[in-house]
Amino acid sequence: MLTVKSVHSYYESIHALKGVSLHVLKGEIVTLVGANGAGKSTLVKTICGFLRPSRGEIFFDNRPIHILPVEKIVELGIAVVPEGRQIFASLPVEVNLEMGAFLYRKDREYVQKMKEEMFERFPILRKRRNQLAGTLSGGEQQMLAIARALMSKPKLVILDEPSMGLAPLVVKEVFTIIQELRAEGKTILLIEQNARAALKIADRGYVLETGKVVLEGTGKALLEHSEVQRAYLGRGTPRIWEA
Amino acid sequence: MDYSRSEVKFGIYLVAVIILPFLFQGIQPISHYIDVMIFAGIFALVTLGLSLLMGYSGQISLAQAAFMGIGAYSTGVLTTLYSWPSMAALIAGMALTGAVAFIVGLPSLKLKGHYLAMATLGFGVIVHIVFNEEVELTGGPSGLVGIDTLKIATWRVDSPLEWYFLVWGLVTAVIVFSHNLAHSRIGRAFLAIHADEKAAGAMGISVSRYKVQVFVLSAVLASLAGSLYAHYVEFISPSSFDLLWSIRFVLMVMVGGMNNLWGALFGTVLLTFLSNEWLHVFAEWEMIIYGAILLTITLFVPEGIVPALSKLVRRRT
Amino acid sequence: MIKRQQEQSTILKLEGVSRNFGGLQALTEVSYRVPEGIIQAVIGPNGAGKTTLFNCISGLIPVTSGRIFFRDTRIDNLPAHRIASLGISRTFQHVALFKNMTVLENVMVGRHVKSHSGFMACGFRLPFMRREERDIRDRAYEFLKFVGLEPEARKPAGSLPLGKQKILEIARALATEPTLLLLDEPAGGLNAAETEELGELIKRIKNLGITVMIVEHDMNLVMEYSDRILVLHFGHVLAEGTPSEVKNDEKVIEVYLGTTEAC
Amino acid sequence: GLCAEEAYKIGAVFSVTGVASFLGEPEKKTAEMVVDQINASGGINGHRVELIVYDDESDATKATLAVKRLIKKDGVSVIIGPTRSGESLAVAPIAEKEQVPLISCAASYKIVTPVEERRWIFKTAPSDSHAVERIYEHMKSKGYKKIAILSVSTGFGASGREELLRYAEQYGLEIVADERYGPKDTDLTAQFTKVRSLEPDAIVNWSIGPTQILAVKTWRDLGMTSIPLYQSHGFGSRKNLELLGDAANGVFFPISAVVVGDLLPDSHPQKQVIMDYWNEYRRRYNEPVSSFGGHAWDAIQLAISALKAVGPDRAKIRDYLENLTGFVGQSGVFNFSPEDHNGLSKKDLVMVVVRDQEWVLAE
Amino acid sequence: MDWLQYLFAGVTIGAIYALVAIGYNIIYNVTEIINFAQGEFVMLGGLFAVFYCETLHLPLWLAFVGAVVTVGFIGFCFDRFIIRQARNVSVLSLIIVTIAFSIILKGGAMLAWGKDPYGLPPFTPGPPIIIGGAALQKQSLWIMGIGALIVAALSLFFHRSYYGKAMCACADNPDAARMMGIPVKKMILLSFVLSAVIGAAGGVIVTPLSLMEYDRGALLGLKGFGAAVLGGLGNFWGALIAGLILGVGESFCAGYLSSGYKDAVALVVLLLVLFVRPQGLFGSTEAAGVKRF
Ligand SMILES: Nc1ncnc2c1ncn2[C@@H]1O[C@H](COP(=O)(O)OP(=O)(O)OP(=O)(O)O)[C@@H](O)[C@H]1O
Ligand SMILES: Nc1ncnc2c1ncn2[C@@H]1O[C@H](COP(=O)(O)OP(=O)(O)OP(=O)(O)O)[C@@H](O)[C@H]1O
Ligand SMILES: [Mg+2]
Ligand SMILES: [Mg+2]
Repeated sequence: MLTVKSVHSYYESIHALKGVSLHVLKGEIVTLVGANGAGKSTLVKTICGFLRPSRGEIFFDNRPIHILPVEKIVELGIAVVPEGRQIFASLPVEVNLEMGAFLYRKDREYVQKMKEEMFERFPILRKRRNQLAGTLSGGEQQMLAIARALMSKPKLVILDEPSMGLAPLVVKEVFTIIQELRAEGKTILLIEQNARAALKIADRGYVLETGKVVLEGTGKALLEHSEVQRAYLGRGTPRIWEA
Repeated sequence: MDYSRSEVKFGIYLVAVIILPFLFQGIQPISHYIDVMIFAGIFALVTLGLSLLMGYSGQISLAQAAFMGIGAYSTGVLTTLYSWPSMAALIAGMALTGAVAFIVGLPSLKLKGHYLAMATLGFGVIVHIVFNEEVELTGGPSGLVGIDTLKIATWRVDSPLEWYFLVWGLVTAVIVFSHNLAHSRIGRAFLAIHADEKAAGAMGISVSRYKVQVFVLSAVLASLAGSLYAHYVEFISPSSFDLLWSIRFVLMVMVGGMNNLWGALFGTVLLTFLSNEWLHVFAEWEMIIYGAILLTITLFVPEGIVPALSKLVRRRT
Repeated sequence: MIKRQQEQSTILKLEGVSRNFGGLQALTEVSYRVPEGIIQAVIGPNGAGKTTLFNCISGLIPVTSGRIFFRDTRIDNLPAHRIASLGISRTFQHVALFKNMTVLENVMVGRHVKSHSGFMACGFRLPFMRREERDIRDRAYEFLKFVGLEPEARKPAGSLPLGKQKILEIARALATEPTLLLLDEPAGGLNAAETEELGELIKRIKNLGITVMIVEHDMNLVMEYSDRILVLHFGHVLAEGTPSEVKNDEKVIEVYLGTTEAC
Repeated sequence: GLCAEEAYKIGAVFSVTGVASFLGEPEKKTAEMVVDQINASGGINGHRVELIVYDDESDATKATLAVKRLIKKDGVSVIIGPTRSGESLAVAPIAEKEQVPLISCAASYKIVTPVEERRWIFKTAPSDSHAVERIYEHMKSKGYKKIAILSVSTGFGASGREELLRYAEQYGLEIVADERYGPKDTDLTAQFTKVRSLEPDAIVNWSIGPTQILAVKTWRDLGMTSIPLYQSHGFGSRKNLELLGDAANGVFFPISAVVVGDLLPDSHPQKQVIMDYWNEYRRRYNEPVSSFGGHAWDAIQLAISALKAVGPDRAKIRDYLENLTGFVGQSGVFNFSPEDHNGLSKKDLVMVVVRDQEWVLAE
Repeated sequence: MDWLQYLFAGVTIGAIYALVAIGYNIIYNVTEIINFAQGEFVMLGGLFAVFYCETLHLPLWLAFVGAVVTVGFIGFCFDRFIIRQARNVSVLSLIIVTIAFSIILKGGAMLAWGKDPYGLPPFTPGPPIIIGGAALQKQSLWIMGIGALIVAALSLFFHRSYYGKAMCACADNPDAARMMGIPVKKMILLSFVLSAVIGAAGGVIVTPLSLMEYDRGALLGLKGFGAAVLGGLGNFWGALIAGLILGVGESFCAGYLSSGYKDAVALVVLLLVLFVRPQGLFGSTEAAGVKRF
């Protein structure tokens, strides 16, 4: 579904991605782990068109997308929960959600239905529906960013650290949603600092280090890999809310 | 290392400032450039202050021409109507301008972005109207005549060369002062306020105090420039201190490079020469060409000419 | 760095602190005492009012009613910069660095409250100011070294990856030499290994004699490192106690932690 | 033969752009026309005349620099302009200090007084006081007692207002309203409404540019035509009549003879000079002359006649001008003297009134 | 009934200020830029109408349409060929770009039309209507009517329609907007065309009353900016009400206080309002807290 072929990206003179290749098959959950500054968010920005790769190609549904502008890429069916949330701070929560379904703006009923669905999943958002998104608490904003991305029924969802700032119960909810999405046949690229939980639900995973893929394998294999354990899973105290 | 680079820059500047007037005087077709440079220097006093305000602490002011006008009219009125010595009038003007800036700045600087622009703009227009309407004091729109040249103790600043060195001496002093300020805890506080007022407050920086202080500083510098202007031209009228001039000062700062003192200086000299000298040949087309140059600069070197140039130089070396 | 002697007196006292936003009660009558020298965690569901509480303590927003005492000084009516100079420093949930300044300069700004040169001294580079400036720089380096960001000193703060930006915020807050440090979700954006390093860093900070208040959703960090926990729920105090007490509190499990069964 | 001798240089500073551009534009055109004519007819004693025109953009700083440039870089023998009083006052000290004769085209009497401080400065435009006295004379003859004045807040308006206030008593007039407005104001209803409520015998409006047209429209729209409206001498442009149509009927104003050349009797001393200017200007630019162009004509002709008589020496030109009498120009017959560097009197203005989209001499 | 006369004059001029303010608001809502060329659009609207009507002898309504379309096209070019060329440029730089463009437009108008003022025949000829002893120009009715209509339409569009909300999202966070599939560039283009069109319409309807010449734009732009800020940036009803407050205030001040100080009094009031309500009369406090500009 998504194929990234030896992509290089730069921030002016900083070489942030140094030939990253990976692929995500239809209906898979693929997890990307990596230390701080490894280039995970940079990869997301490159896939959805905010950064032009200086070399390499990206295909989505067999179409080259590294030459398309952001809004065209999104139209193909990719939705993103970006790092730093990027909500519309001066607009009410409800309008933020509506904007998530911009591509379906003609279909009033659909928008209404999806909004209801999101309010069901994140009840706190219903309570705050008329509040300006910029005044939400950090976790509420994160929920809004996730809900907004799901409004457009995308084929591929890219989540950049979705659990950041969320309370344990809500993190659990988010992981449930991710698994439900897969059950619906959607494809997911998940970036998580909470690597253990992320790898556990993943079909496959990649490890990114200073702009390069250094390891790849099934979720389970990576979980058991000693380097991964040492570098990303910590001392191995299991999280209380993890099964 | 960083410091030595700025010392080199300063050295080049100093040599240029000292040599230029003699160069100009020697070459007949540009002998009057010294007069243009005097104006550029006077304006540079305004824009250096504005650069501290805009580039460092991130506040915009469209009232600088008004502050310059308060200085100029203090000098004009006090020396002609009340026969004050020029230095006393100059200092009184600076004090008055500082006080006015303080009173206006306190509530205004709580505003953000366009609202701050509107507030300072509004204040500038009000001052301009007062200059126009208080005919008894200011001479109204016809202006104030009969201002004598500047006298410092027994020195009567008379010849262009004397004016040049007086003005550019002051500019140099202001550059040194501002440069030092910018590279100190206070300069960092300005930058912090610019970047994030909340975080700056949490670091113990009194945001409103510093904003007002730098506003007052820039106003006082503008006032000084105004007094010099009045003495140099020996005539002032409200139209020299209207909104258009405030906008021009902002343009000078932006074109040269906002967060860079050299940028403000360069932008001032460049735009002064462009609009007073070099564009004359285009006659009717002058306005369009001026606009097009501004447009090109802001589009292609939005960070300003000086930062763009120094980036280029750094990449080469 | 200075080591303060440990004592079990109260460093921060909240008395019936409330804060409304329009019709919304973000904090309702919160009363609490924070003993000096401990790591005090504040947890609670999203929107419980934790950040709001920190904002009230640090003076970023005023309280609607109630009183806050820092040692014996009433601080709920003081502006943020006054509170900072009294010795309360903080980090932000959304990183609030001075993005275009370098990492080192960010920390140097933190030294603001500990330096005094005025406009004139700075403008004329008086000898006093030069000495102070050198001192600011040296001390800032020390703090960078303390958190391990020394190699990045010359980079613009905005170009650091998120995790390092969070650490930098801690360094900047430490540079004000606070006696009370408020950390708002410092582990957000850090992976498990990095979070453990952060835990150690917080411990070292505590060992300097600084009281640390920390808002965090990473329960490993909270349970392992904090001495006491305050649980907020819809602006009310839901529970308080030691980690083991809170961990087993029914109400806390229900609204916040969730049960440990599989999902 | 023209190239043989060195050219005589005349400098000019006009407000070709900016708020006063409608004054500076005809001035520049006129000056260029006159110089071309002179050069076509062989120049001055074999010397070509070189005219160097700078635009001050209605801005004092620019005017200052332009004059300095003319003196230092271009080395001109004499300067004509600037267009407006403000700029003229700003550059007068420079010409004085550098000892270069300057013939301003602006109105304010301050430009040439006090004469001791203005030894090198002359001006060709009639002073506002001349126009004011002419209007007041007319009012007095009609027996008006109470008048209202309106003025624009520019140098022109302020200076006119000052004179209106100064001379009122002398002509037995009481000023019941003294209203002002900005040069770019889009609406004068409030000012005229206030004036209407005070029931004056006559109204004087002192402005130039679009506001003088607005004033007439407002006066008519508010039904105030029973109160006679006087305008300043700045009203004398055909464009105003075109824009206003019948609305302007009944408006009085004093004007230089130049604008009403065709109405003058053949015996009028200026008739010939004016008609020559008219014909040439219309041929060249296909538009009617204005009084402002006339000021520039006078200034440039004065400069040329001085160059003709005494050559390019600055001091000699000054002395020549100061003692020149009986010079027939567009604005009147100039009689300069060491005490009077304007050389005109109120008699040089004629009073006209608008009838059927034309102006005619008022009795 | 002088006060009635002042009121008529004030409402008329206030409606013009409001039309200019609305132009600012449209572009501000989509980009956070204050477009200082807005006053120039008004000036061009008037002058192009003069061109079509007087020079080409088209009927007045056709001249109106022609002027509006022409200026709309200028707005289109401004965005397409200038604003869009600016990459990674701060809002402040873009504002400078609009100032530069306004200088060019003004210079161009000067070359094309010269410096004389021009007039247009009123839309409905005939003497003013006399109400209670005060004269009301028929043209004033046109101005008020068109002003109110435009405000109502825009207010509905931006606050009710999906498309309008999406336009606001562009200003708030253009990157996120693109991430939602919103064609940000098209939205910005639309905003420039729309505000040029509205500015031009304002210019055409005011020319019969107060004439138009090449450098009239700046002052109208300034007053319009005042109205936009006073009403709260981005708020259309706010702009209308603030425009009327400024217009009526000026008129009464000129009538009862001092005609010379009328602008100053209006500005002092504006400043005092801002000091008490930093987000303008009708701007929301909350939104001001989260907005950058
Ligand atoms: N805007 C920027 N300008 C310059 N450099 C940047 C910028 N953003 C990121 N970088 C650099 O690019 C590299 C990759 O950063 P990126 O944000 O992709 O990391 P990440 O893996 O997402 O880290 P994190 O876990 O902290 O989110 C880092 O070295 C970072 O310093
Ligand atoms: N300026 C504001 N206007 C209106 N409501 C606000 C404002 N700031 C915060 N709130 C609301 O107050 C509540 C408490 O917010 P706060 O940021 O303190 O939560 P928190 O406990 O820090 O949550 P999180 O864990 O998600 O960061 C939230 O529901 C939020 O929506
Ligand atoms: Mg990242
Ligand atoms: Mg929070």
